[in-house]
Amino acid sequence: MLGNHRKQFWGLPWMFVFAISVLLIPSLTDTAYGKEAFAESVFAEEAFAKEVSAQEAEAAAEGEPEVEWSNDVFYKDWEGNPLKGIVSGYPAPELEDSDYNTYSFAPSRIIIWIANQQHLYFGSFVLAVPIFCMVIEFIGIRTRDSDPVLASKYDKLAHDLMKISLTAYSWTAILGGILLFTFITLFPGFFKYMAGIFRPVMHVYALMFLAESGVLYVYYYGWDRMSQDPFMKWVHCSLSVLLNLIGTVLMYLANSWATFMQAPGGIDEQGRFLGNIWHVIHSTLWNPVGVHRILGNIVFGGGIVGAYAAYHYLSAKTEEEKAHYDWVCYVAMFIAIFGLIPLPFAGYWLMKEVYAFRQQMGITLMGGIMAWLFIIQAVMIGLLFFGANSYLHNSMSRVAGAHRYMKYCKFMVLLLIVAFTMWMTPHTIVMTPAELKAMGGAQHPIVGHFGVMSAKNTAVNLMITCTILCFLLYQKANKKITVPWQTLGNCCIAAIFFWAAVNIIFLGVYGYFLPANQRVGLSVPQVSSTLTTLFAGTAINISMFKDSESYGEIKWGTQSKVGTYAIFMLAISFTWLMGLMGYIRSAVRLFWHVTEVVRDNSADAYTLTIGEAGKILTFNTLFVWVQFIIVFWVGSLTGKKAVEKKEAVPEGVPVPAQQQQ
Amino acid sequence: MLPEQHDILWTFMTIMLTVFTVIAFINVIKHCREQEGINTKLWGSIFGGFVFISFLCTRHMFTLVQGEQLIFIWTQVGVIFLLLLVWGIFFKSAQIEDQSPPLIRAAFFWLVVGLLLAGYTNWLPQQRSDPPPKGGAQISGDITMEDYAEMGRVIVFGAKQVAGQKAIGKGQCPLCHTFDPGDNIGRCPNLFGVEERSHTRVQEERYLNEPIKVGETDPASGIKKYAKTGEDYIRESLECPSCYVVKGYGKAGDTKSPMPVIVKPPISLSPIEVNAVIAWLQSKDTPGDFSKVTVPLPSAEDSAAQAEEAPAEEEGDKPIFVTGTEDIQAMINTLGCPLCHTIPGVEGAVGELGPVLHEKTNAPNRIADPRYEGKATNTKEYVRESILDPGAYVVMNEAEGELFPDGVMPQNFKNMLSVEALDKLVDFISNTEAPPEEG
Amino acid sequence: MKINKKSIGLLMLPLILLGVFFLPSTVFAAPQPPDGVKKDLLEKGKQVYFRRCVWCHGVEGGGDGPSAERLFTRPRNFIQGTFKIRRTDSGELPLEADLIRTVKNGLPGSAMPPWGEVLSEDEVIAVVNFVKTLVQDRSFDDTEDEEVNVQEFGQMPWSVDQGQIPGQKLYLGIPQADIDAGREVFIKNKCFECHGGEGRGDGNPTMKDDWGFPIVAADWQQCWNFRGSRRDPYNPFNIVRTISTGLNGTPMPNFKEQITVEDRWKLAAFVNSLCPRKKIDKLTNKPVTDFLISSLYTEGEVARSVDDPMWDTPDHDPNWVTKPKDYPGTLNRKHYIAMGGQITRGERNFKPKVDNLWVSSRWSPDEKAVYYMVEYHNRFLSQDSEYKDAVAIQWPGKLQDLYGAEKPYFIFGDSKKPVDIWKANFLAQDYSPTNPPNEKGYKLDVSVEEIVGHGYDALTAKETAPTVEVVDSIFKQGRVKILFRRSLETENKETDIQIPSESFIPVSFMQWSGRNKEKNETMAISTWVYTILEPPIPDSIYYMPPIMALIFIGLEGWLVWMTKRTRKMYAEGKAK
Amino acid sequence: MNKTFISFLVFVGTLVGFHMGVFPIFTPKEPTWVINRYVYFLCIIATLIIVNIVLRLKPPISLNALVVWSLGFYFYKFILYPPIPWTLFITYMMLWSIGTFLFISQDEETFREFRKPIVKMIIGEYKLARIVVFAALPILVGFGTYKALIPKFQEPVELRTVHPAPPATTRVHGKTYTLETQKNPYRIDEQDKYQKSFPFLDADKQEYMKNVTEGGTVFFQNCHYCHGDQLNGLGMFSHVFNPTPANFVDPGTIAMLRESFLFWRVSKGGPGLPNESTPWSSAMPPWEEHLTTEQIWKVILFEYWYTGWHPRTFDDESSIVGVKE
Repeated sequence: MLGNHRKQFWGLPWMFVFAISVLLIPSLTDTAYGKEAFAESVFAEEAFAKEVSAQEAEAAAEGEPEVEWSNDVFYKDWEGNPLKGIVSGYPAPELEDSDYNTYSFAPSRIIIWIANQQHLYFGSFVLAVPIFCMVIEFIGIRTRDSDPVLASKYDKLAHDLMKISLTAYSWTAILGGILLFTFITLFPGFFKYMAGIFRPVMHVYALMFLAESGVLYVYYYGWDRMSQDPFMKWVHCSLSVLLNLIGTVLMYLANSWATFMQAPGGIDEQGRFLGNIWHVIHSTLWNPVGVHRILGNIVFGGGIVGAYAAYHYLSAKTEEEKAHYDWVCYVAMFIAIFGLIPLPFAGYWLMKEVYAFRQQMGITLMGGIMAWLFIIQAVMIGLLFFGANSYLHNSMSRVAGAHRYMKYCKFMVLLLIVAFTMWMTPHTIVMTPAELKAMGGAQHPIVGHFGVMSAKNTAVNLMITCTILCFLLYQKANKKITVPWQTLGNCCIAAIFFWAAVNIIFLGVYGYFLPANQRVGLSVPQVSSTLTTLFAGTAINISMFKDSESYGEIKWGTQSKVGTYAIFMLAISFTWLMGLMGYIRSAVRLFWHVTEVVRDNSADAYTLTIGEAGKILTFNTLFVWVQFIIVFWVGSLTGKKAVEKKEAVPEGVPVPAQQQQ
Repeated sequence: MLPEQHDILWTFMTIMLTVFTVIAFINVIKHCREQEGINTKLWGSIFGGFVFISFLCTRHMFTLVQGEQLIFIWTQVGVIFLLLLVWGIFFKSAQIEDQSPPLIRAAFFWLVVGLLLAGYTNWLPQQRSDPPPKGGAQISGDITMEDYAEMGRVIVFGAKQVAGQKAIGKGQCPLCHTFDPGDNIGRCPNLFGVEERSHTRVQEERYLNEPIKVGETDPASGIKKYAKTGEDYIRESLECPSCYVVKGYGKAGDTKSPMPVIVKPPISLSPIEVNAVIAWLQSKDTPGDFSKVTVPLPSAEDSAAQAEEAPAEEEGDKPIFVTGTEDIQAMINTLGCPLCHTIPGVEGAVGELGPVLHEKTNAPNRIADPRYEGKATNTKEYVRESILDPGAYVVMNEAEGELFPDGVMPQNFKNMLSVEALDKLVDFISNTEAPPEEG
Repeated sequence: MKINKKSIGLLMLPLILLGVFFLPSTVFAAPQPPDGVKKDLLEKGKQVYFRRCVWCHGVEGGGDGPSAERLFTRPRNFIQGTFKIRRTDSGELPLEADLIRTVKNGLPGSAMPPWGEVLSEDEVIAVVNFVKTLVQDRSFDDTEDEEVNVQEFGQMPWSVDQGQIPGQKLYLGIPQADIDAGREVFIKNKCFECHGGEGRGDGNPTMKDDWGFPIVAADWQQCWNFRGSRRDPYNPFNIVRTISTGLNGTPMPNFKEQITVEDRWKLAAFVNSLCPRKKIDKLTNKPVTDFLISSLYTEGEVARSVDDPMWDTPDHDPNWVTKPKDYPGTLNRKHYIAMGGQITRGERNFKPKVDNLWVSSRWSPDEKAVYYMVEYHNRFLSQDSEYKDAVAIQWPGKLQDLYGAEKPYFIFGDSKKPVDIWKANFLAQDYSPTNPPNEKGYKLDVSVEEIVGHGYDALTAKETAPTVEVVDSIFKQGRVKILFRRSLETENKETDIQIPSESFIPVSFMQWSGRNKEKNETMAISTWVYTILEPPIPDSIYYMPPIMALIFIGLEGWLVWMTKRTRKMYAEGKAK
Repeated sequence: MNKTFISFLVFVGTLVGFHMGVFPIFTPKEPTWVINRYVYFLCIIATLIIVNIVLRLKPPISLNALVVWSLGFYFYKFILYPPIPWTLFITYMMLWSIGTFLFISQDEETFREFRKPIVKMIIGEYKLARIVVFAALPILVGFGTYKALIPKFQEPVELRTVHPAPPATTRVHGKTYTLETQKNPYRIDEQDKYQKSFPFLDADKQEYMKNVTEGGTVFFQNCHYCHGDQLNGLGMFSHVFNPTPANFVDPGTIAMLRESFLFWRVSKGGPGLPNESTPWSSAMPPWEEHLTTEQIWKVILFEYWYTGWHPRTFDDESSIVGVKE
């Protein structure tokens, strides 16, 4: 029975690994595949453009009214010349004071930021939770034959989450409305311009929203009815896939506004629309931002569900409840951490695209005024890894047999701290002039080396590897391995980790001896080392569990308080970090509404200090969680009834197996 | 954020603290109802009082701004501490053994973590980045000649120069003049090589005597003809176009220039701006070499003195736009119509580059002209069409016996006019007719 | 106590090693041929020379590389074979080891950097040998006409253990009697003729080196600028060596015959005692700049005379060396402000005559005024009223408009952010550089200019009534002291800085040496440092600590109560 | 208890003994492989571990935590050299404290064990300890308050961005340069080929070395006062200025930048910097006032030749070069 669950359960990471690799393919094969595909489309467009220009020349010869052509700001044809398009919009306005409205109590830019961020948080919530539901429901269906009790437990969890999602969905719509009104009222001139360009997208967006609602209602209200029949259950499950698809499309459409503002395409230098809406939508950052957000949403969803479960765990009255919520915590964390691991790589892709778009923008981010925000981001990432590891360590203690591995925990903590110290050392150190003199220059001869990219890559890869190792140990904790090749297997795992670490460190050190442009290339083998430990290590580890014996069961419901608070920590860090990254991405436009096309001429065009931004971020975080609490509370209003009903059922239901572990 | 603005986080905190007092109140009431023998009225009113005080605090918060808010919130935190103390006494006296609910503990944890993060960001050194000044490079030191000539260029062409399009700045020069070798629209002299010409020109016999002599005052601009140097000549040409008229470009036997006086409305360049234009004219043919520029750089006092006179110096960047709320005179002046047209009823509108606007009488004739291919059927439509699409019908210049040049009139009036403004303008122009003595 | 002794013993260890180091010199006291050129190293040496050295010393080694014209002291001309830092007798060629040491350690106070940190040992030896071949007038291989006598300097006769500074020896604690004896030697040998009465090198303004370039005597109060003093600037040995060997090519003779070795050490002790002890930045071999000038809170009136005990400050850095006597009032300190040539804008000054200022400050709330005393060493003042000597304090003009770390441009401000400059121009009365040392010093004719700067070429004198005054000033034995005073607030809020107390105010300094024809932007300048008007010790210091302690005791009680309660609840199963 | 106390004494004794006795020996002027401060630190740790193992002390987790935390403190305070700025110190200590916390809270048992002595102390099982601690803490707090109230000033910290984002274009001597694409016109050949050539000597024979020589001449007439004869930012005037002049030998400066970036920085100097890079205190002259464009490019060429660094290029550029060769 035990082995069976394991198999089912471990399908989950594999699905994730698969999904992530699919998402990562475009970034890894970016140079080869991307360029060709791009070239093809460009060729086609170029041919079209030539044809058109030939027509144009003819027309001109005949004296027909001429069509105005202009150069695209971003898209280039295969020879590197700007793509041409027919001007079909108005030039970007030079905004004046009359194009802005303000409230006296707070700058408009902050108000719109808050409105935007709140909407985004909820957007992430309603996008992430269906992904969760989909995965959990799918697992539930697969488990049904082997363990109906567990299956119903999964199913119930998915249903419960969906219920909350439903409330959150309407909440999101309200916040979206608020955002829209804020935008229109505070930035009418700018909104007019954006609306002029994105006109068709807005309608599609609205229609998609309608479709999303429809599917959502059918999915939720049809839950009980459709779960009667196995076939209908599959249909139901595929509805969830559809739901997620629509949700993703929605998110991508919404992203196109943001990415257009940051790195516009499809318009000319004056900001005139060149007639191709697809160009406007899929400007250069569209894909990386989208991928980054999907992963981020998964992590965020995990954080929310984790915190929700952790809270219920703390307030649980009965042992059963405790065991249940402990288990939910675990599932949520598991999903969140697996989303977290590839997240930095998606981030690298995004940064690469930013650099490719405008080097200045990249430098502003990494070395200019935004650089300190990245230090703060480093702190947050560190908190996430600390939280995740702390949770894992604490979780281990409730697994029988884990004490074999517990003694290694402290070394892993040491490694984490050392790596994190490297990761957090800023390139530009804040110091007094006297300290500067004492140090003999702006670069410290020792810790100064940690300030550059090589060290950072090394550090983050080591941290990830360490977390993976921790996971593997957790998996093994209560297994008595019986396969004949266990020594070999263990050696293999040890070797993989050892060589990965050696490789990562070696490449990190080697990077100092290379010119900067070649150094960038080293991150690829470093990342692949890390991913190897993830894939190969997990694979070997799982295959060793065949016919393994157990040291004992997992004592669900005995999670320590530190572990529980670690989950709170993770949730709040995710939320804060999400806000921070959003702020960085958006603020790097500095005083532009649309980079280098529409200038922000309002009084609020300055970039905030870190401290002011930090306060707003904290506000956003706390505020959104207050709303989440309200949403959960609203969700629990109906839930209570169900529980009461359930209590009436005689205690015939056996305790779920997973709970017994 | 400005110091006089509100800090949202602190306001939020006060609201949350008030919510906390409410939670405490509910908790106390709950206990009172569950347990016998507690003085419900006493405890209820005490905690109700806390709620009330907290609420007052919250209300008060909205009138404060940043620094005060931070101080204020500490006093409120003091109130909360007092509440906690009283709450503890309540539990003790009622002998209730209860732990704080997880919600409170979790919220406390969250608050602390969130505030620590905000604190961390405030612990780092702060730096605010202001946007660079509008329209051009950042000048942190003094203005250089290069910047100054660039300012002149902006006055001529506008800040946004777009290839393949005739960009027109505040000076509106490109309406008539051209600046590249071989490029001539035939209305006004090509200004390529004007720097070289300016030096020789002032020596010319014709300059010294025609149409007026050096030292005499030009009646149109009221300026005494004075040029001795190249710089003087260029400035004089801007301020007193009729002091010297290049052969073939004037009216009345090349004695009267069609060019408007550039220091007067509607263009009204300031002396600094005029100098900037001169600097640009003198340096434009030798990019990067400013040795030929003779105008002095403006000092801070100059611009300060000028700022008092003419507050809006940056207008060069702003696109011209009329909303229709202005009176018709101002509107027409803003749009620059008087530069080219003679419009009865508008003071100073005696331009001769374009047709005289006697549209009440002319328009019907124009529509009836066999050359006319536009869509207008009545005067108003015709006027509207002529404004928005000047090329639809090109009027014959009766005096010269040829068509007025096409393409001189700006094509972009549609971007400069609001709907009301257009209506107003059309109404006005449709009713223009020759003054009585002529008619 | 025990531990202290132990560490003293450890300090002694290097000293003993030092003694051992000098042992060989006593062994090879007899005349010997100069160290010949190692031919096999020449190719390598040439490579190093033409990559590293040629820029200053020139292709032929004539000290005429591209940078030579703009350097004071000029780079060494190798052709005649004169080298300053040796252990051989005056006029003789140096040992190879001397040259190696010079190349490795560089020459403080000049542009010669320490090459030992860049070049390997082999490269240094190679380049030294190559340099030997650049000597044309003499030859290191000439064993017939050339001989070298390696001098012996004896051992430092004192143990020096006072003053502790991490990683740096201060050589304090030489008995006062020996220092006084050294002073006698100083007077007897007329060192003051060149080095001035107080050793600031202000004796003789007309000296020239062997090539006819002007040269000045060393300022003994800035021993970190002594050639050959790198890494150990306070070591009296540097001085003994120079007295013993002289400096070839300069007017500095050797005193090998005139002064016994013992007396040379005593003289060195005297010279050494003049040099203020500061923390020396290892990289640049200069004292570490004080970036904060704290203005001392003074009750009542501040003394308006530079000689007043109120303006006494200890020579040595009070952080490292305990004050030798009690000063009236609270101990003030003088802050070291490094100065460099203004080589940024306009007419640049590559050869500034002054490379540091000492600034001390007091302020009085009763007077509502602040005082800044600026003192600096300048060997000779100007007599030319067109090129007056001057020193200025520069402030941001509009402090209230600055956000965060923002400041005006440090050279006369910029167009947006003006600076407020208090400039004191002065000429000394009855002064001539060739006068004998004057112990009373010279009175100065000071005129104060208040300037608003919007850039180095946009300076305007203020038209408002003068607010800054120089209340006292003196030029004495090569040292200028100027005491500025200004009220904290003035009526002209537009261009005058309004000085708040208890907040950090950027400030920088400028100095013009008239004799060096410095004027306008040709000057020496410091970077922005901060000054702060220190508040008095608040009254709350008497009652706040007990209050905090009481609150904490309350917290402790609460903690005990809470813990007991929780444990009870756990015991009774009411909490989990 | 007894053993715990011994263990505690061993720790304190070792640390004090090492710091007073051994530390000066291990911090000589010239660090060597064996005798340096980091080896010294490892020695302390080794000594502690060995003594504890030999004496079979098995210190409890709370003492371990104390030891771990203080060793971290000791490392950052005394061992790491040159001393790190206090902002960094606080950051590192924060991390180290988090790490210590993770160490003690890795599972519930260790956490409980860690808390046990504290709780016992609070509820009065360890009476003496409670008296000592409860008396000492308020005194410490009072003393801390006293310390905090004494006016004491340190110059404020300043943040400075060393390599700010360059503008898209820059105008030098009337010509506009697009930094994204601008290359050094004098970079006519791969500089590595000239590492064995010499300025002045080969200037007649090789075009490249001629430019390097001219660049070097300009450098040594104008730049070395700050950036130093060794290009390490330690020129004669370097100690005066803050920010200190850039060290070109450091791999973090010109080795990471493109020549066009240098061109911008050299031409526009300190006043051309954005605010985050403190334009008001940079002593870098806007060299366009003193030098010609050609001279600026040659100086840049010289700086790369002299230090041996290669200017940063971009992937596309290098791949194009690769194709050509």
